Amino acid sequence: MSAVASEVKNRQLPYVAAITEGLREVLKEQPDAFVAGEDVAQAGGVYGSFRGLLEEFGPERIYDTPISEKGIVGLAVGSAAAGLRPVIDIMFMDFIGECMDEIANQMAKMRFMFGGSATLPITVLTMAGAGANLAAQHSQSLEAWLAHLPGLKVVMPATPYDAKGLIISASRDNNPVFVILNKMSLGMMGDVPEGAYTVPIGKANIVRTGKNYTIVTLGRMLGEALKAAKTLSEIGIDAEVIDARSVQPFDTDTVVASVKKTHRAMIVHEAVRFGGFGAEIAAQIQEIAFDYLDAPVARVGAPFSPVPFSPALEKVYVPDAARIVATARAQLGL
Amino acid sequence: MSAVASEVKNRQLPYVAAITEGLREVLKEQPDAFVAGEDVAQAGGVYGSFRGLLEEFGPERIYDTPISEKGIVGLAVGSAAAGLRPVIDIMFMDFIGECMDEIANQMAKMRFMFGGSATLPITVLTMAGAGANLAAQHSQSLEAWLAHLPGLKVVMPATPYDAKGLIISASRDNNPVFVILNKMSLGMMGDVPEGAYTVPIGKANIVRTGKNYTIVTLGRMLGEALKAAKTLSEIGIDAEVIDARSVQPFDTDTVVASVKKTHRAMIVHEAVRFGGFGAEIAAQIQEIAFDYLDAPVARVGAPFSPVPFSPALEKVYVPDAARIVATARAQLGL
Amino acid sequence: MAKQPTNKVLLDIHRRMVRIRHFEEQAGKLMEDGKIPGALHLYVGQEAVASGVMVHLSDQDQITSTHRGHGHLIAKGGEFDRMFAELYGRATGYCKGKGGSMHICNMELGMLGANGIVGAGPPIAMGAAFANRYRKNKQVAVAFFGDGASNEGSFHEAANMAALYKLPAVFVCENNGYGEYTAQVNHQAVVDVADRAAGYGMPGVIVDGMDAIAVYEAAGDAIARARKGQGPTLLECKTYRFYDHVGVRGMGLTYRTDEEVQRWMKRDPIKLFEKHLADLKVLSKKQAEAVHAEVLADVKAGVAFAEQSPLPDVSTLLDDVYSVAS
Amino acid sequence: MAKQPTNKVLLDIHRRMVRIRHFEEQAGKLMEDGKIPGALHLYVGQEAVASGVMVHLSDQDQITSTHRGHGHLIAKGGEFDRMFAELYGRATGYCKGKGGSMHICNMELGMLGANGIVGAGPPIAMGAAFANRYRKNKQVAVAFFGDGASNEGSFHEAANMAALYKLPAVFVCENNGYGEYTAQVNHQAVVDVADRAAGYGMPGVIVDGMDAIAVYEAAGDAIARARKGQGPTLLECKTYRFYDHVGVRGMGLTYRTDEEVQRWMKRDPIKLFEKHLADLKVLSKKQAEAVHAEVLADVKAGVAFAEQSPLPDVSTLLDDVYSVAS
Ligand SMILES: Cc1ncc(C[n+]2csc(CCOP(=O)(O)OP(=O)(O)O)c2C)c(N)n1
Ligand SMILES: Cc1ncc(C[n+]2csc(CCOP(=O)(O)OP(=O)(O)O)c2C)c(N)n1
Ligand SMILES: [Mg+2]
Ligand SMILES: [Mg+2]
Repeated sequence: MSAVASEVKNRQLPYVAAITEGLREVLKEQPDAFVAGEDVAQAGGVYGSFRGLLEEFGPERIYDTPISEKGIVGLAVGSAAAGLRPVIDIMFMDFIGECMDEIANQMAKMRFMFGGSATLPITVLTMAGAGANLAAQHSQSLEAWLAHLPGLKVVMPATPYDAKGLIISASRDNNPVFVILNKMSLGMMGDVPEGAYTVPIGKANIVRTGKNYTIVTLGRMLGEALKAAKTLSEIGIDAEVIDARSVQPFDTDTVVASVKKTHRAMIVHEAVRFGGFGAEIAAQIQEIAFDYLDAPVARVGAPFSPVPFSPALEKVYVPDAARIVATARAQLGL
Repeated sequence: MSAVASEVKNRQLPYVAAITEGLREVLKEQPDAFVAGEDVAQAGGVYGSFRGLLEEFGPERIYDTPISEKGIVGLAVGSAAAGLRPVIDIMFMDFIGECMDEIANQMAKMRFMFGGSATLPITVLTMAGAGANLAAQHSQSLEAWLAHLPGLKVVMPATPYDAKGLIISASRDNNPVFVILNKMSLGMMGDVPEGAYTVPIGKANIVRTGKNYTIVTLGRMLGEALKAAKTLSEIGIDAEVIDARSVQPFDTDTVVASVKKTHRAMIVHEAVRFGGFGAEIAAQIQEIAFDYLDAPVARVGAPFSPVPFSPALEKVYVPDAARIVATARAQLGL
Repeated sequence: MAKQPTNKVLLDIHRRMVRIRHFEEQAGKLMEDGKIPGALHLYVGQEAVASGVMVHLSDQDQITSTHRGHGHLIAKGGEFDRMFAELYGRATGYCKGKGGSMHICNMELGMLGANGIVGAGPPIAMGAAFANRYRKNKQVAVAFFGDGASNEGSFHEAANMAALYKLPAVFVCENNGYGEYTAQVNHQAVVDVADRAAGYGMPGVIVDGMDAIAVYEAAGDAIARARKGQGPTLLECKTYRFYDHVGVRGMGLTYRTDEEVQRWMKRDPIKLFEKHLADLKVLSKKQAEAVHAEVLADVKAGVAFAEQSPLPDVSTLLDDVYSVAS
Repeated sequence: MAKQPTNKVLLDIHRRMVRIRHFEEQAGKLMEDGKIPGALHLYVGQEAVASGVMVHLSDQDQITSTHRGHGHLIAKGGEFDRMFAELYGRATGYCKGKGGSMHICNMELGMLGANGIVGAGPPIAMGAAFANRYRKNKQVAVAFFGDGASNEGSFHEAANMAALYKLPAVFVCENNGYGEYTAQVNHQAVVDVADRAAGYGMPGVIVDGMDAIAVYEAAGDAIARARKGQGPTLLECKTYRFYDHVGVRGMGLTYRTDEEVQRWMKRDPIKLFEKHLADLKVLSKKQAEAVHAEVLADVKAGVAFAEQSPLPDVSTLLDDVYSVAS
C-alpha cells in the first residue's frame, strides 16, 4: 500500500467522497450492479455518500426504497439469487436489527443450505460509530453480530483509501460482504487514487511498525491508536499498529506474527467491550501465541451501557487515544 | 444446591415439565404476569412446555399470538412499560432475527435512554440447540448477540432444576431476562422441588469439583463436559466443571477462582466457536488470571458453518464429549 | 358521533398548539446556535394533530412517539424546562441527558418516548393497549407514526395484533407527504395510508391534519371506540412539516418546491385555528397574543433553566442500564 | 380475461397434482418409519394451488416457497430421486443433504428454496421480480406463503415495495385456515387475506384453492398482468391441509374437528379435478389410473435412488459456506 500511497500522494479525498468514488467504479464496471437504499437516490444519502450517482447512472441503477429494511435486504437476496450484484445501504448500522433475519437466516445461509447452488454477490453498506451525539439508536458498532455468522464477510474501512478499495473488492466478491463505515470519519482526508483498485478482503494492514507492543484496531479506532502510539513511544513502548480492516475473514496470521515479535498486545474497538469482537481476537492470540505473551492481551472498547446522548457522557464513553494509553500503562504496570 | 437436591431427591421431572412448573409458579405468584407466544395457549407450545397453562389460568393470562415476532416483543415492551410482567415465547431462538430491533433498540435500551424512568420486567423464553436434524434455521444458539447488549440479562438453564428456578428468578427480576432453553434437553430428567424456588441470575454453578483443569460450559454442554470429565480423569486430568448458567451477568469471579486453582481452562458452548461467547470468557480469564495459566485457554464450539441438516454432518457439527476430550488432549499435549 | 368541543377544550387545544410552535422555533434556533447537540426533527406545521388528539387523553393514557417527538410530549403535558434541559443534554432533563431529542419521554405523563427507530412505536403502543385491556382500566394507548413508518413491518404486526385482540389502541398516521427526503409517491403506491386499515379489520379514517377541530372530532370518535372496547382505529391525518426533515430550513430544498411549502403554510394550523376561534368569538386577537406571550415567557424560562442546569456527572454513566430494585 | 386451459394443460396440471400427492404420501410414510429425519410439513390437500399456478411458469420464472415446500418444487419440475435423497440427507440430494425438507430448492428450475422462516419468501421473490424487471426479460417471480405468514412484517414490506416498483411479482397466499395449530380467527381479524392488497395498491383476488381450474385461471390473469409490466397481484387461494401441521395425522387432532377435515376431504382437489376431466372426456378413469401408476413407479424409483445414495462425507461440511469462485 505504501507504493500505492506514494504514486498518488497528490490526490487527497475525504472518506465520504471515497465511498462515492468506490460506488461509481462498481457501477461502471458491473452492469448487473445497482444501488438501493433509503434516500440514496434523489437525496444522495443522508451523509452525501451517494451524491451524484442518480444523475450519473440514472433511475434504472439507483433506487430510493421505502423505510423497509427487511424489504431492502430481501431485495438484495432475491435479486442476487436471480443473478444481479446488488449494493444496498442500511443507513445506520443500528437498524440491522430490523433485518437480522434476512441477514442471518437468508443472506448468510442460503448458499450453504442450498448445497452451494446459490451465489449471492451482495454488498451491504452501513454507517456505524458514536461521537455525533446521536444517542443510543444511531451510534452503535455491531460488527460482533455479523462476524459470528458463517456465510458473511465483514470489513471496516478506516481510511478513504480503504473505503473506496474495499467497496470495489466487496462488489467483485461473490459472497455477501458488509462494508461497515464510520460517520465520524466522513470528513477524514486521505490518499485516494483515481480509477478502480482493490483492497484485499481478509488482509490486515500494518500501519505502524513497532518493536515491543501490538495494537489491533477495528475501523475508526486506527486513528486513536496511532495517536496513542506517539504518546506510548515516550514511555518506551514502540507500538506496532495493525488495522484489522476485515473481521470476517480475520487475518489471524498477521496479528499473531506481530505478537510473536512484540510479546504484548491490545485490541481496540468502538463497540461495547463485553462480548465484542475484541474478545475473539484476544482469545485467538492467547490460543496461538500463548508462549510468546509477556502480559495478558488487553482490550479497549465501550463500557457496558447504551451510547449516551449527552456530550458530557458520550465523551467518556467512546474509546480514544487517552484510554488506549491508560489501558496500556495499567496492563504493563508502567 | 446440593442441600436442595437431597431434600427433593425423590422428585424427578423432565426439563420440559420443569419449564411448565416454573411458569405455573410465576402465574400463581404474579397477577401481572401473562404468557404470550405462537401456539403457547391452545396447543400448549410446540414442545409441550406450556401445556395446561391455558386450562389452569384461562385466556386472560395465556395468549396465542399471530406469527409476528416484532409484535410479540412489542407486546412485551409496551405492556411492561405500562406495568405488567410479561412472559413471552420466541418459539425458536433462530427467530430472534425477526425482532432484534425490538430486543436491542427498545427492550434493552429503553430504561437507559429514559434516564431510568422505565422499568421492563420481561421474561423471554426461547428454544436453542442443534441435534434434532432441523437444519440451519431451527438449530442455532445465538446467546452471543444478546450478551453483547447492555440492558439485557441472559441465562441458559442446563438442568430441569435450573430451568424452573431461573424462570421464576427471571420473572421476579425487574429487567428483561432471556431464558435460553435447549430442545435436546427437553426429556432430560432431574430433581425438581415442588413449589417456588429461585436460582440466582449471574451465579455460576460448580457442578463437579476438580483439581487441575477447569471446564466452563453454557447450557446443554454441561452434560457433555461431565461425560468428558470422566474420560479425562483416566488420563490424569481432574476437571472442575462449571455451568456458567448466566452469560449476562457473567460470573467471572467463580470462573477465575477455579482457574487460579487449576491453572488450565476450556470453554464449551454449542454456538459457532468464532465470535461466540466463549471468546469473552477466554479473554477475561487471560486478562485476570494470566499469571496462573499453564496453557492457553481452549475453546470448543461449532465449526464455522450453518447447522447442516444431514444427520451424518450434524453429528460431527455439534460439540460433544469426544471433542472436548480431544481438544483438551491437544491443548495439554497429552 | 363526534361531539362539539366546548370553549374550554378549544382554548386548551389552542394553547397546546402554541406551546409546541414556540418550543420548536426556539429549539431550532438553539440548534443553529450550536447550543443543542445532535439531530433535531421539528414538529412545526403538525401541531393540530398532536393537540387535537392529546386533549382527549389523561396522564394515564399512553402514547408512543417518533423521532419527531417534541410536539407529542408537549401536547401530553411536558414541561419546557426539563425538555430543554434534555435537548441540552443536562442532568435535569427528563432522561437525565441520556436520551436527548430522539428519546425524550415522560412515563408519568404516559409518554412512552420519542423513538429513533422508525416504526418502533406501534408495537409498543399495542403492548400498552394490551396492558390497559388486561387491567380493564379503560385507558387508551395511541401510536403516532409517519407515512414513511407505515411501510415498516412493525406497523403491520402491531396493527394486526391490536385488531385481533380488539385492543384500546389508536394508530395515528401523521402523513406529511415525506419520509425524510423521499416523497410518498416514491415510498408507497397508495395515496391514503388509511387504505391499510381494512386489511387488519379496523376502520380507517382520513382527516385534515391542519384542522384542529377535524382532528379533535375524528380522534374523539376513535378514542371513544377504543375505550368502549370496540377495538383500534387507523386515523390518518394529512399534514405537512414546515421545516426540513432535520433542522430549520423550510424553503429552497431540493426534494420539495417552495410553492408546495407556501401552499401548505397558507394553511398554518395555528393561524387557521385562531381565525376560527375569533369567528366563534372564543378567542380574540388580543387574547391570542396574550397566550403567545405567556408561552414565550415559558420558553424563555425553560431555556434559562436548561442553561443553568448541570451536565450529567460522568459517574452516572452506568446508572440506569439495569434496575437494581427488586 | 382468463383463457380456457387446453386439454394438454389440463393433463399437465393433473399430473403435477398427482405427483405431489404420491410423493407426499410416501414421504409421510418414510418419516413414520424413521427413515426421514427432522420435520416434514406435507402439502397434501393443497395440490391444486401449486399446480394451477406453476403450469404458467417456465424454468426461468422464479418462485419462493415455505416450510411446506415439496409441492412447490414438484410442481416446478423437481425430480423425485434428488428430492427424496435430500429428505434422507444424502449427498445426491438437491442441497447435498445440507438443507433437508425445509430448505429444498433447485436454482436451475427457478425454485429459490423452501424456507424455515415463515414470511421469508415474499421479500426474496420481490427481489427476484426486481431482477426480472432490471433485465427486462419478462420473467415473473411468485411468492407462496400461508395465512399465518401474512402477519409477518416481511410480507408487508415486500408487498409495498413490489407495488411501488410495479414489479412482475405474484403473491400467492395459500390460506389453509391455520398457522400451525392456531386457527385463522385466532391470528387475524380478517377473513380474507386478499383484503390486504388494497393497502399496497395492488389487486386482491380470492379463489377456491381446491379447484385447479379456478386457480389456473386466476393465476393466469395475475401472471399475465405481471409479465405485461402492470405490477403485482395478491392471489388468495382458500385451501386446506389434510394432515397435521407436521407429519401425517389427519384426524383426531385437538385444534380442528374431524367434521371439518372430512368436509374438506370431500373436496379433495385431485378427486374434484379428475371428475371434471372425466366429464370433459379429457381423462378417463382408466387413463387417470395409468397416471397414478406411472407416478407411483417414479416414487418407488426415487426412494430407491435415495436409499442407495451415499451420506455426505464429513469432509464436505465446510464446503458451500462461501463461494470461492471469482
Ligand atoms: C428503522 C429506521 N430506518 C430508517 C431510519 C432513518 N429515518 C429517520 S426519520 C426517517 C423518515 C421517517 O418518515 P416518516 O415516518 O414519514 O416520519 P416524518 O419524518 O415524516 O415525521 C428515516 C428514514 C430510522 N431512524 N429508523
Ligand atoms: C419467523 C418464524 N416464526 C415462527 C415459525 C414456526 N412456524 C413454522 S410453520 C408455522 C405456521 C405457518 O403458518 P402458515 O403461514 O399459515 O403456513 P402453513 O403451515 O399453514 O402452510 C410456524 C408458526 C417459523 N418457522 N418462522
Ligand atoms: Mg412523513
Ligand atoms: Mg396456514
